[in-house]
Amino acid sequence: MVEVNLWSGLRQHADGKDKVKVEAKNVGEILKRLVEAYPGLKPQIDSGVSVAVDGRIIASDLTEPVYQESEVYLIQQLRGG
Amino acid sequence: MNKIHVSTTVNGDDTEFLCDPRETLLDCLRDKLNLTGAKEGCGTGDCGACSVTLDDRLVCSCLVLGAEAEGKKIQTVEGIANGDQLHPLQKKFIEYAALQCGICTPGILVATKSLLEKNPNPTETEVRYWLAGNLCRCTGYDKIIRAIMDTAADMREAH
Amino acid sequence: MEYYTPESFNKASEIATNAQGITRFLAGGTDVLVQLRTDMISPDILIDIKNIPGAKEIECLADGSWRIGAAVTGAEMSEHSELKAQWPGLVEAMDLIGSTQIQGRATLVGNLCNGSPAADSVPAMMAANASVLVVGPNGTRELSVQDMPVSPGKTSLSKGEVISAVLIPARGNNGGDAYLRFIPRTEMDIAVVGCGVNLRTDGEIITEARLCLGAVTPTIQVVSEVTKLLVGNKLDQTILDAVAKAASAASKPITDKRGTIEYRIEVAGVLAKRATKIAYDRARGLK
Amino acid sequence: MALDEQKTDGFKYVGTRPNRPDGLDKVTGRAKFGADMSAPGMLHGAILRSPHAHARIIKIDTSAAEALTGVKAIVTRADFSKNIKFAPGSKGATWSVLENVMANEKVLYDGHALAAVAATSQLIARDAIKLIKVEYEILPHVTDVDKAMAPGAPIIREGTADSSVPDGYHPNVVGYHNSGHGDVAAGFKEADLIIEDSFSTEATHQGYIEPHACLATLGQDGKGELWCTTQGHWAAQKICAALLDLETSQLRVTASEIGGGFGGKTTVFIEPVALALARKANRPVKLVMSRSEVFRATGPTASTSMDIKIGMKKDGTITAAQGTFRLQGGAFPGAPGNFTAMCAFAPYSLKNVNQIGYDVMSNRPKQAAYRAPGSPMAAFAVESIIDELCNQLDLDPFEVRLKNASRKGTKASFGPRFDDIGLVETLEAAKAHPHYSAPLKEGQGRGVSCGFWFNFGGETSVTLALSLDGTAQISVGTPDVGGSRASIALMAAEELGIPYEHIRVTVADTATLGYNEISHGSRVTYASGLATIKAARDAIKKLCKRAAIKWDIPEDAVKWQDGCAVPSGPNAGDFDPIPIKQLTATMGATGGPIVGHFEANPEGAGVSFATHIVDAEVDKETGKTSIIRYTVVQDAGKAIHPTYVEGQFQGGAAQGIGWALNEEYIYGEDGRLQNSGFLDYRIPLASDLPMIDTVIVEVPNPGHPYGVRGVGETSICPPLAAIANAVSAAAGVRLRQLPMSPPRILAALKVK
Repeated sequence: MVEVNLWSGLRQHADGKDKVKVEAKNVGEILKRLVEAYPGLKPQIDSGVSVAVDGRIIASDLTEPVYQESEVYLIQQLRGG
Repeated sequence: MNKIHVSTTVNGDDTEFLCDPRETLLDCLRDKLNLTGAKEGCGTGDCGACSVTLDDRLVCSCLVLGAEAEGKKIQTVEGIANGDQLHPLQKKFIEYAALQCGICTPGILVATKSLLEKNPNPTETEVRYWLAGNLCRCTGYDKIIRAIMDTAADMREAH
Repeated sequence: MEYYTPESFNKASEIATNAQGITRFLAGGTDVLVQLRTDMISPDILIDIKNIPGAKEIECLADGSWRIGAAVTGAEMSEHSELKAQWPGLVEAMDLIGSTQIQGRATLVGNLCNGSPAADSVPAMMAANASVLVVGPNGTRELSVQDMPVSPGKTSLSKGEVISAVLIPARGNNGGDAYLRFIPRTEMDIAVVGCGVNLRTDGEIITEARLCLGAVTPTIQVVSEVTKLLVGNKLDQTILDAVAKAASAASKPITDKRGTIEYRIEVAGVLAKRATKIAYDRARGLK
Repeated sequence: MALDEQKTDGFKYVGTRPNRPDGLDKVTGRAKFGADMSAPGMLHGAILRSPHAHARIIKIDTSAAEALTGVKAIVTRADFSKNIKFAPGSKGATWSVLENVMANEKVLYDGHALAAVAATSQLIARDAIKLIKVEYEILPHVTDVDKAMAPGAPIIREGTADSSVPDGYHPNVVGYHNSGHGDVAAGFKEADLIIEDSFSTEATHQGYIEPHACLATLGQDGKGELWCTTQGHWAAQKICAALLDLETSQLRVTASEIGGGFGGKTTVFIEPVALALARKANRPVKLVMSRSEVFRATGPTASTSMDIKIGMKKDGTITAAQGTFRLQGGAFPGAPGNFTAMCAFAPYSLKNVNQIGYDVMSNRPKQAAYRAPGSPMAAFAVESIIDELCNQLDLDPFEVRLKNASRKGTKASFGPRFDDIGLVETLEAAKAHPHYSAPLKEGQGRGVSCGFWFNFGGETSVTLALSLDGTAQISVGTPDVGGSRASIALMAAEELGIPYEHIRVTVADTATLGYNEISHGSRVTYASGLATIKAARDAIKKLCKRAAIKWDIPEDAVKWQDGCAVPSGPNAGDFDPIPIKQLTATMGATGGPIVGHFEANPEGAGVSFATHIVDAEVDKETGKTSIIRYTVVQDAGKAIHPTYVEGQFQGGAAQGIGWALNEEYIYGEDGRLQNSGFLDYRIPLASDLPMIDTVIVEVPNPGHPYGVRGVGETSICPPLAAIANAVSAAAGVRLRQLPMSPPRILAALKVK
């Protein structure tokens, strides 16, 4: 199981939880499991999120691996100027 | 439509074109003579990207009518190099990275060449004020000013 | 649009007199071409006066006064060392307009005819008590610059009238002028406040004085109160403070994208003080 | 994507300062920018724009324009895709672009496009525009962020808010972000001093000197060509194809040289219009914006209204920080309220932090990204309060920042832990810089500030083809916004071991490479650079294979060294090195062309920090501020071409100076933009600025083979606050509103 940290704004769609545990081997699976567990997260996840794995911000690649001890944070999808 | 026939000299070449009286010299250089080195950044004389010299006087070609070029001598960025020999300013601008995007560069080169012909030994402040009408959004002007000061010094030495 | 290049001011006046539709004279074009490009005005007739003999001449007349042709550019004025030495304030005022490129084209007469309350050269011309030569359908007349502005964008010239030259009085002894403007940047902006001062001294005593403010009234005007304060006095801090107060009091500005009423009133005083000091020093040869 | 190994020293080419490959073109006027291209039979386009801030379009009558001789096509919204549907939030992004490109039922801001003409000359096109008659029903408008959120404000578009927005907000609030950690209330209780204040910044424009310009061809066969000035031509291809119901691959987009973008050329405005006109007229159409159109209708940055509260102990420890950031993004969703919030406290290691961001719609043009979108405004507010706390507690601004600075392992204000970062190193370098200890004159003040930005990787694809003579041609997909051809060539030279001059870097068109993300997020030197290194390594692998065949030894017994294939060790055999030239000369006979590739999403862009020092002088009689001295210290990870890194530092600082002092969008009561030109939208002039000193700090980014971090954006984050702090020190007044224009400073001095 991987522990995923949600930013405060997402918690309203995850029964108020700030951390959610999911079974996942990569970033794509994290997002898939999250939506399965909390369908309310779907619009936000569909419209784009980044996933920080051990401090490295994964902006789009769903194949990036995650491990049980990984520190995982959902953050807003990155853009720049 | 009553077009005006204009005979002029551009970068030393005798040139003729037909223009609408409302068309600017910039329009004529770019659209009729295919000299696209001068750029339209504003069309209102505020940015200097269209700088050319008209009878050796630095002007914004967006604020000159094509018709006014009759009988005049025009110099654009395309005429700065002497054949395959770049002007010292052109060389130094590349060396100093005095450009990032390069859109303001033609205007700045034309303006600076005109300054150095008038004043071969300008102070940094004089250069900055001379170029106040040449906007650059990329560089913060630092490398431009350094390139110009260094070129001026080189050119003085060469004389 | 029709484009004319007449060979005389009489001819220029005749074209304008007979013109149907919107008519503009073209000297430097730094206002007219901007208006054209931004679709503010689309003239039907454009009369280019630059090719008229004398239009590009600066001439010092026998009595020491100056005749500046209507198409003389700011750059040509700045390069004229004698004119600049005698009327530094006026030349600097013209030189402050726009960039080096604009200076290669812009003219005193254009600045005046554009009718902007914020025109830089006009307070300086007015302070110098300059006049213009007007060629019209009924002949030539001399008109004081002071009588030119009517309202923002409007002058007292009538249809068919064209200015052929600006006349600047002889400098004479112990005179000095100055022009300062406030802008947010160091260059390129329209004056938020402008102030021209011209005065004459006898020793330390001021004998003649005219101060004009720009961008703080619908038309550029002489502040006669300042003349009263200065004439007959030495310039000290008390007088300077009074000048500042009078300039602020004469300011009836508006709030717009370039400044607020409060700001313009305040800065009119500051510039009046600073410009008066410069003109005073110049009059006394102190620079 | 794991990195094999990181090289951080012993470079031969990286870190040198050669001339840029496109230098000659750019100093001779030869370089082709957006408006410099033409085509046989070309028409010229012009766009009709709304003079109203908010109005319903009752009727558009184009008959008089159509009747004008020389007019060949007129398009309105009816000429664009009908398959794109409105949806809330970013799901409706494509609809938003379409609606912005050409209004449908309502015009939403002054400058909103609603019809376009193609004619045989630019003058005729402009004349024709004036002949189009539009009947409007004027609607109430709002152009202020706080007013746009208030009850009763005119609604821009009901139902735009996405699921992030909690119940109870005005429909103009369309995005909401809330993040942080710890217990902020408890943290404030531990503080010896709490400062709470409100700040605001005006919208500023990217101010690139080149207006948007394009040349489009599109036939009834659905095949099109588009030449345009853009930061991302694949994005332009994708969106234009969608807006015109084309198959993406049938539209080939070529990026011109780009005359500045800074985030503003990451989307499309006129490109789909030119394509629609070209399709209708069946002729090429060139469309170029006027400067006024650029200001009125292309993206400025969002304006903001912000509330900040920070608590500090007497020893300088920050105990808690809270911020609320309201961003006005114009008539469409997308203002970076979230990033503003996430960047705000990122430089500091905080036990208790909370940040809230709002995306608010109003009757202004759709905001676009501008260099580190959101971060400069947040830094202005936060770093102003830190400065005030230092002043009131009599603490040194560098000591306080160092004490609280984020380091490797710090839990960031936005959640995860930081990897290797260089904030502390920039602070220490700034503190030690002679600028910080130089004496100040009467009337002058010194300010410092930190800044932070996320960098970005994104889809990246590079091809490196070797020529018979052993030189290399590299195709990249990221438009060169400031000298990236040079840095890419340097990295390739480093890998291949061939001279920099032997490499030509081309910005390829959309038909030549796979999808490339836009040149944004400071990603070009990072991502295209990484891709180039990987593509070079791919080519090297193939070169080694050819050598192995020649020597008849295993492939892995060959390595690459200084431009030659050599045996990898004594056991591999004794062979003379084979130079690249020899391998490429015979490549036709040894297996065919040698080409290296890389296609992926580099996901290790890392983050970036900077610290700036500025001296300002305030004329207390007029309120005018002059910048006397400026120093930028920033972590570049590894500077590939240090001169261009310095250029990014200087450019960001200069833009920040403009933002801080003079630049602003000014709207009248009528909702019209009052300063849509460079005369009254006052960007810094050569005569306004001093030289801008730079210090490049290099703390390698673990996510790049050479440690590169993007440098383009972070440089604009600290200036607003650094200058506000310098003005405060010089004039004794704290400005909480940008720009710090002379009237505002003088007004503040009057009430002092």
